[in-house]
Amino acid sequence: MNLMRDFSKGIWQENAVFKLLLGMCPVLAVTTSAENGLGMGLATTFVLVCSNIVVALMRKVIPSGVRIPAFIIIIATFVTVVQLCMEAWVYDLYLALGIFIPLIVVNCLILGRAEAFASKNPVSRSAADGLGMGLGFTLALFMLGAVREIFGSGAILGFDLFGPSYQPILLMILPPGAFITLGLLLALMSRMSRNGG
Amino acid sequence: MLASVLTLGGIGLFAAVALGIAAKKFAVEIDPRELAILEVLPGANCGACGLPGCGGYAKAIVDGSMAPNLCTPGGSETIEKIAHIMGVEAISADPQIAVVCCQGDNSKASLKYQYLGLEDCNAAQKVADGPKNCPGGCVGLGSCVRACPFDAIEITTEGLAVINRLKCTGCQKCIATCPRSVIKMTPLSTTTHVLCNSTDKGALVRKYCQVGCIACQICKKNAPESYQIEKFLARVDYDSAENPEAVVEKCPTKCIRDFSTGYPEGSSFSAPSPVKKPEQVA
Amino acid sequence: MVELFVILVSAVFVNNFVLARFLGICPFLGVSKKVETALGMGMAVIFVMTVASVVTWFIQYLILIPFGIEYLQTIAFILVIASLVQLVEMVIQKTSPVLYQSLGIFLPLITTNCAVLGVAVLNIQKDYTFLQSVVFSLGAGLGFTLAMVLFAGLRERIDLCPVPKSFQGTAIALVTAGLLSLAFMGFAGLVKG
Amino acid sequence: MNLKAMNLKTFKGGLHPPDGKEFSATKAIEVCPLPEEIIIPLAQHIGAPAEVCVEVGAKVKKGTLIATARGFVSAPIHASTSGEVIAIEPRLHPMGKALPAIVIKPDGEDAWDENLKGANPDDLSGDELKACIQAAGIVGMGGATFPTHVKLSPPADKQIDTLILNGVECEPYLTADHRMMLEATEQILDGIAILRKVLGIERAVIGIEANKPDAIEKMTKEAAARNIEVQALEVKYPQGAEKQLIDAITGRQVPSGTLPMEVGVVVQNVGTAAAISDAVRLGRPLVERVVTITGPGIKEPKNLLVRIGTPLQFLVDQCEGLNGEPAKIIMGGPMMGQTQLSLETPAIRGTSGLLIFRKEDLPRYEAGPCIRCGRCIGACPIHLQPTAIATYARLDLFDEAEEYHALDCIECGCCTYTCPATLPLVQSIRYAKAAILAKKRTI
Amino acid sequence: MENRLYLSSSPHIHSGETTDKVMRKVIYALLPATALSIYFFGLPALSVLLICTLGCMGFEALSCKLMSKPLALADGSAALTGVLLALNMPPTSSWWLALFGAAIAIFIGKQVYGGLGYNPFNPALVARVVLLISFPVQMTSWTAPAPLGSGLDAITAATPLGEMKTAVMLTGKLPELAHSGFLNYFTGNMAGSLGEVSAIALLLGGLYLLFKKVISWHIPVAFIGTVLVIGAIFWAVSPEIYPNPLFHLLTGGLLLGAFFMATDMVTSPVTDKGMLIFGFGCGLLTVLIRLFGGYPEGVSFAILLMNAATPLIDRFCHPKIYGQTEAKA
Amino acid sequence: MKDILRLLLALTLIAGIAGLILSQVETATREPIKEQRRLQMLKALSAVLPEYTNSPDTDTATLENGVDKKDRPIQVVFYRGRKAEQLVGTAFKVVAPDGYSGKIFIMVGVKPDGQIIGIEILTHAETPGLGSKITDALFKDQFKGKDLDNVDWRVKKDGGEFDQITGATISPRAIVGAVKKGLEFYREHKVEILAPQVIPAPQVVPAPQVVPAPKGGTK
Ligand SMILES: Cc1cc2nc3c(=O)[nH]c(=O)nc-3n(C[C@H](O)[C@H](O)[C@H](O)COP(=O)(O)O)c2cc1C
Ligand SMILES: Cc1cc2nc3c(=O)[nH]c(=O)nc-3n(C[C@H](O)[C@H](O)[C@H](O)COP(=O)(O)O)c2cc1C
Ligand SMILES: Cc1cc2nc3c(=O)[nH]c(=O)nc-3n(C[C@H](O)[C@H](O)[C@H](O)COP(=O)(O)O)c2cc1C
Ligand SMILES: Cc1cc2nc3c(=O)[nH]c(=O)nc-3n(C[C@H](O)[C@H](O)[C@H](O)CO)c2cc1C
Ligand code: SF4
Ligand code: SF4
Ligand code: SF4
Ligand code: SF4
Ligand code: FES
Repeated sequence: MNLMRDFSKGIWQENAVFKLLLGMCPVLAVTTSAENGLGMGLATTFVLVCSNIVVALMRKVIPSGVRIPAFIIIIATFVTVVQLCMEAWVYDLYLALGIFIPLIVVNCLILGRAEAFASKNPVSRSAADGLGMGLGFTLALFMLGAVREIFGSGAILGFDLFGPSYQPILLMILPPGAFITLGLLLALMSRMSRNGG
Repeated sequence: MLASVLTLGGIGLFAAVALGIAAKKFAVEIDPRELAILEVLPGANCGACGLPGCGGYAKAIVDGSMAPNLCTPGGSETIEKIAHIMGVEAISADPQIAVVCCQGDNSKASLKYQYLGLEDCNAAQKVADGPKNCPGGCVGLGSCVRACPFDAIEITTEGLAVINRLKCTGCQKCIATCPRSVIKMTPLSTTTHVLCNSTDKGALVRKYCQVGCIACQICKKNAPESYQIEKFLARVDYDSAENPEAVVEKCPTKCIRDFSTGYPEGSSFSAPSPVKKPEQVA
Repeated sequence: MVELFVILVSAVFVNNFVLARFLGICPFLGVSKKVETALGMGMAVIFVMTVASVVTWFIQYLILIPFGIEYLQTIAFILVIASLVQLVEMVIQKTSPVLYQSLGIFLPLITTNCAVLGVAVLNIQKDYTFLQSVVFSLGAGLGFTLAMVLFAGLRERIDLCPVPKSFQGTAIALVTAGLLSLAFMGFAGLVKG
Repeated sequence: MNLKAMNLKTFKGGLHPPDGKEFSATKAIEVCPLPEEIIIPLAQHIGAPAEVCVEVGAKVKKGTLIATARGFVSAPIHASTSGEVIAIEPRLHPMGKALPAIVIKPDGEDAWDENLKGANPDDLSGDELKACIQAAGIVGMGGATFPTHVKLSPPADKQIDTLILNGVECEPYLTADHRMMLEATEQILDGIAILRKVLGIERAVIGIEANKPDAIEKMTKEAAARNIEVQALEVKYPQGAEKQLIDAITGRQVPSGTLPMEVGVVVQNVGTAAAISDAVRLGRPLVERVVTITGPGIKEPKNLLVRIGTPLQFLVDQCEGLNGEPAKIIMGGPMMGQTQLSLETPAIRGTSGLLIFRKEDLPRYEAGPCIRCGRCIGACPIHLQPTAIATYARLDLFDEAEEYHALDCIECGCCTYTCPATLPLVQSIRYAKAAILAKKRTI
Repeated sequence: MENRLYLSSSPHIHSGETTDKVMRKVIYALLPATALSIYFFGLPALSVLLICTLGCMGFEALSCKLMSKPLALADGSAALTGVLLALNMPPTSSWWLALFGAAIAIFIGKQVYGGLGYNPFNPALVARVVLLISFPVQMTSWTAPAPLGSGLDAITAATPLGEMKTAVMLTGKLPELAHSGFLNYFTGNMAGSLGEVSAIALLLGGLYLLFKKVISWHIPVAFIGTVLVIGAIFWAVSPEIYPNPLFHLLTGGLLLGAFFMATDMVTSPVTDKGMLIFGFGCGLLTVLIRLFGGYPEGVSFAILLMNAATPLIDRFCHPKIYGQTEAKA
Repeated sequence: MKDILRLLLALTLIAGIAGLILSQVETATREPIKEQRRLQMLKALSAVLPEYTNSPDTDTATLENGVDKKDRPIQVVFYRGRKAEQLVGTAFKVVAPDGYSGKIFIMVGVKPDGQIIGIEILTHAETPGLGSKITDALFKDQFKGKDLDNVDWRVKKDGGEFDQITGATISPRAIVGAVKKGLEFYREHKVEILAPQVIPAPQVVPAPQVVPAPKGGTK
């Protein structure tokens, strides 16, 4: 029961992007397409789950004075693992995500969860929390990527949607489009949640 | 492999040395609550609270300049813990809430003049002591609405301030701003109040307001324990054991209202479920 | 000389770190409610970025490459930056309480700021010489500060506006950031970077 | 007279509303007859209200002292006609509430108190002259009704070098000062001489707006002999406001939060000067003043010499009555005047005009959002940013409002007048000022 | 009679110059330019004008409804935004482009901030730049003028600024047109967006606004002056690559921008000093973008960038308050 | 003191362990990564070369073409495709420095006589949806079969024969110019380029240019 709650809260209630506004750089930068968003989200989720587990495992061992640097090392290790693995096996995505893969290290979401949750909770709950948060993050990235891709290139996951006569709104896949789209999405959600109660 | 272990180990060592010294240097005197809060904060230094770092936020909570619920990454748990550390203000057994003691809206109380200008009770009060003939009545321009941090007050369609009994927290901000002192603090457990604020004589009150207290003494006669008349105005004695509700129907001008049966007309608030008395709870 | 100038202009305007590259968005959104704070944060970032890029440049070329362990770049850089920031914080606190008041409070936030790590990584990726790295990180910091301060000014103004309920808070801030970034697109092609 | 040649001086900011003076500018001052009842409020000046010194039933003459000054910053009050005190009770005051007043039933003789004796100012010392002024209850007739003797007693460390006579009358519609300058030129100049003697200075300048060329001409002619300068000023509101007038004439700026004496200047209204002359030469206290009764709601606008305490309704009756149904009764001018609850209120010492608007004369606009046009900033004679102060005031951000110098606002109303969004700017600023001052007091 | 009396605090009169009258005057001032653009570009121009104006008004009404605010059409600002947006579009813009622009201007440019008076960026320019970036092909397809009744067909053509940019990029030299044809630029006989073509019509409108005191001289003078001065400096240094300052003045959107768009009071500083800085910034950025940037025309971006700086300018440019400095001494 | 020692130890240990783990992962991924990079290169090569049987990424010739701004010689690597020992084509990289937003890297494949087999865009930062159309087959295919003499090497807008992209003439212009220059270099140095492999090909696999994603659009 508890595990389920730890897991599910990250998906929506405490969604990292829509509710907590954490880790915004990759959110805005890589969501030019749904696929990129998905890839980045999953990479982050992986790091988040792994680091949560390890931090939870070691929470009794790490002296609190070096807590933060220790967490950073743990996170950075997993990031590097992800980086190397992506380069080895999903090279195209690796190229598309570019500099934002190493930057997962500084994604406030991961360090935040390590500190706020994993360092105080047992492994299973931390893993559930990480998974939930990560999937929520992924969901948000995917949604944002999908919206931007649909309007900005008239396609979704590479499939053409509207045919050649559609004029894609280039702005959507350019930097201003990222900010504006996320802003509009947030407003939409706030309106929905207000109407919904 | 060796190189990698050594390099990282070396950097780790360096970092630890740096931090060790930092730990020593940080032995500055800090409010223990600040440290405790820092402990429960996520430490992500993300800036979500609006301050650049968790440390600054902890300090701000302790010195009271910021609310304890601004740390979004920490979530509700963190907020609870902070509240715990800060020691929640002792909540009295029967909290007080604010009530607008006036029912003389534009349909029931007469105007001295038509007010033009800034939509604000305090500003209107400066023009010939306010547009209402009644010197104590609600001006209805909503200074209190703007002052209430909890969105608990509305102005009815007929121009009268009404306070939502479910939303009011008793912070008294409205009382501080009302130029006519027509808002009063009352115990949450009692729903019956005299909604008049005029200390004029009955005859005069009758001239300008249909729902004003005319000091006819009927309430006092029917429930002597509950009601006093002071300066031509009835007052509920909330400490008495008697039921003040009984008189509501008897008041000739209907200036006594039992909120459990509804709010003044023109209000969008719905009647809250009757509030139980503290002793009934026990 | 011209090349350095191009790097600088490009980093400040054309490829502004925040508005075009999306680095350092969290502090950009978080610490931009007041112009003074934004300025303080910007100054701190400029300082840390420059110092960090100097140190990481040496780490890359004196340690990682000679030992053939470039893959440790991420972890080494972030560790160094994190401890460096703390060290700087200490030193400042010790030596200049005044400076600490204006800069020090921002330092913890900078550790987890993508922009600092980003500039270090980009320096290496773009194969910049030492001098170029310094100029690039200076430009990046300046660009960050410029964006922050403009944005903070706008937000102070928006604070006084009757923004529709759904848009209040972050939504309107993001839309505004978008429009700011839109305006910055005017710099496109100003220098080829 | 060639206005171009007059070297018009002015200040920066301000504006020129249509002045509506044509209705009454050519009407000579008429003496207002005696009303049924005279209501003399005790609070008619800045400072402590006067203290009653007669009883109900007492017979008084015109000029008899009926209330004494309570303290230095206060002024005595005298009966404005002969008759009987029939009541001392709260009556509707121009402020909009009932305040203590002495009610006199005139006996119709309007006889001056025989004890009042005039003197030749040349025979009196400065201090004796000042005592005369104080005893006569002279207060500023420019509207603020500040006791004149206080103004004439600067602390020893303040060196006064210039006396400025305010003949600007920049408020639209009002023509009382204009008529005074034409019809009481001699008294005004005599008053100036007395003031100079009291202050012990030589330089005196009369400032007059260029839309009163006849007054400028007459004053210039008469003043030259007495070594008094006349300065024509650009037609602009609020040219008559003390600080703006000083700026225009001397080029000095009164530091924020201080009084004109800080820059060595004393400003007096021309009406005040005339009253001083009467007080000294004839020994007559301040019991009547010139009031302009005007506005589209009045059938026959006039300038009347009115006894203090005459009900407004009576003044209206002297002007052939109302022209349609009144919607706004304004005591004073349209920019600074105070709206009245009823025509029952009496004219008091500060009543320079009675202005009546009908509904169709009132501007009624829905206030829109500020479009940041900057007009209010351009119009503000103090160079404030009314839009910013008002915005902060609306949001109850008083610290910010104070930072934008809300307290320096002279409440001239130029900002509100000019705002295309028809925002109540000065109203908001007043609100902020009150809040800031309240906060200061509690700290 | 008691209750019919009005009481209020002073002042009791008003100038009568209200927001809607201000907006209406700006629309009047734009009439010559609009008329000329219809003359030069014919019916397509008229339809772009109508779609933008009606579109903006429609979206304004819609958003008022969505937010349950009172209808704000009467203030005329939406219509003005529509007209100005149309004047910033190519004459042949298709209907959906114009409509999309109107939606962006009103929703993203204005109403998300709370409507008239609150938007930090010029709504019409936000829309124009969004369109330019989103649909660069459509937004840079110009036609040569085919005056009404001349029987000419609309043929595609480049704007003088566009041609200049291309030529300089290609050959490193200015094209022929940068040295001649100034009379055509003056009357508006050149390719370009609806409203930027005729210098004389814009000047006429601008002077009307100045004369009517709707705008003050500070922004237009600082803006145009800066462009002329900096343009002249570059021109003096090497007249082969940098055009005559007159060319800067008469082609592109400089006059439209300086008189009608940079002067939008909502999005520009409120103080005189601030306006001078604002105008100077606009001018500087315009020249830099025109001469060195990726876009042939820089006026829109320059104004938007200075819009972004406006809160800061306002913050640091206060008028000198009467009696304030002495008080400190 | 003990505290500090504990800190030292913990952090050093954690960092050391991290180093250990990473070195293992690195070892495990070293080969696949190399392979990926090579594949990437081969993919580009096979797009511009006819069928070959050797591995062109090792059968190379390297020439110097001037120096860069840092005075380092610019090395141009020519990848030679052979079928049954017979040279069928040569591929080399050209750079168009004057793209709309920065450099465009292009792989060009030519038959031994200098006729283009095909071109491939390696990296670019042109505007998505506009300049980025240079990666469309429609655009790239028009280079097939062209050589220095059989076509006017300009875009149509400038009087040549290459189609530009509507609304984005600059990018095609840059590419046409760069490819033309490449062909000229090839013609001048044909002998050296086609000379049998003497020097063992330096293993300069160009590090993949990582382009920030929003501008990249490299797919
Ligand atoms: C509280 C107060 C104190 C004043 N004290 C002095 C004073 O000591 N000396 C003086 O010459 N004027 C004094 N004044 C008068 C002012 O200078 C000024 O003449 C008066 O407020 C009327 O100005 P106004 O009609 O422009 O508003 C005082 C005014 C006020 C309100
Ligand atoms: C906005 C404003 C306008 C004023 N206009 C006049 C005026 O037209 N004539 C005048 O005598 N006083 C005017 N005053 C009052 C003067 O500032 C000043 O109080 C007066 O001249 C002092 O003279 P007194 O004490 O003799 O009245 C105005 C004040 C303000 C604040
Ligand atoms: C937002 C934007 C992006 C552009 N990107 C490119 C580009 O990537 N490549 C390009 O050649 N032209 C690009 N252009 C267009 C150029 O500015 C220039 O107008 C065009 O290349 C001229 O070619 P044309 O003659 O086909 O119109 C862009 C224009 C805009 C407005
Ligand atoms: C002189 C003047 C210039 C204006 N310029 C513009 C403009 O360029 N673009 C626009 O959308 N609205 C303009 N407006 C209208 C109005 O101010 C604008 O819609 C507001 O920005 C909306 O809040 C202008 C208004 C005036 C009075
Ligand atoms: S209760 Fe007081 S503040 Fe509220 S509307 Fe009534 S008079 Fe105004
Ligand atoms: S201001 Fe405070 S006391 Fe008044 S209604 Fe609101 S919550 Fe209640
Ligand atoms: S009322 Fe105050 S703010 Fe307004 S113009 Fe006058 S002095 Fe300035
Ligand atoms: S005059 Fe009115 S609309 Fe103009 S800036 Fe001032 S407050 Fe705003
Ligand atoms: S994710 Fe970049 S600063 Fe937070």
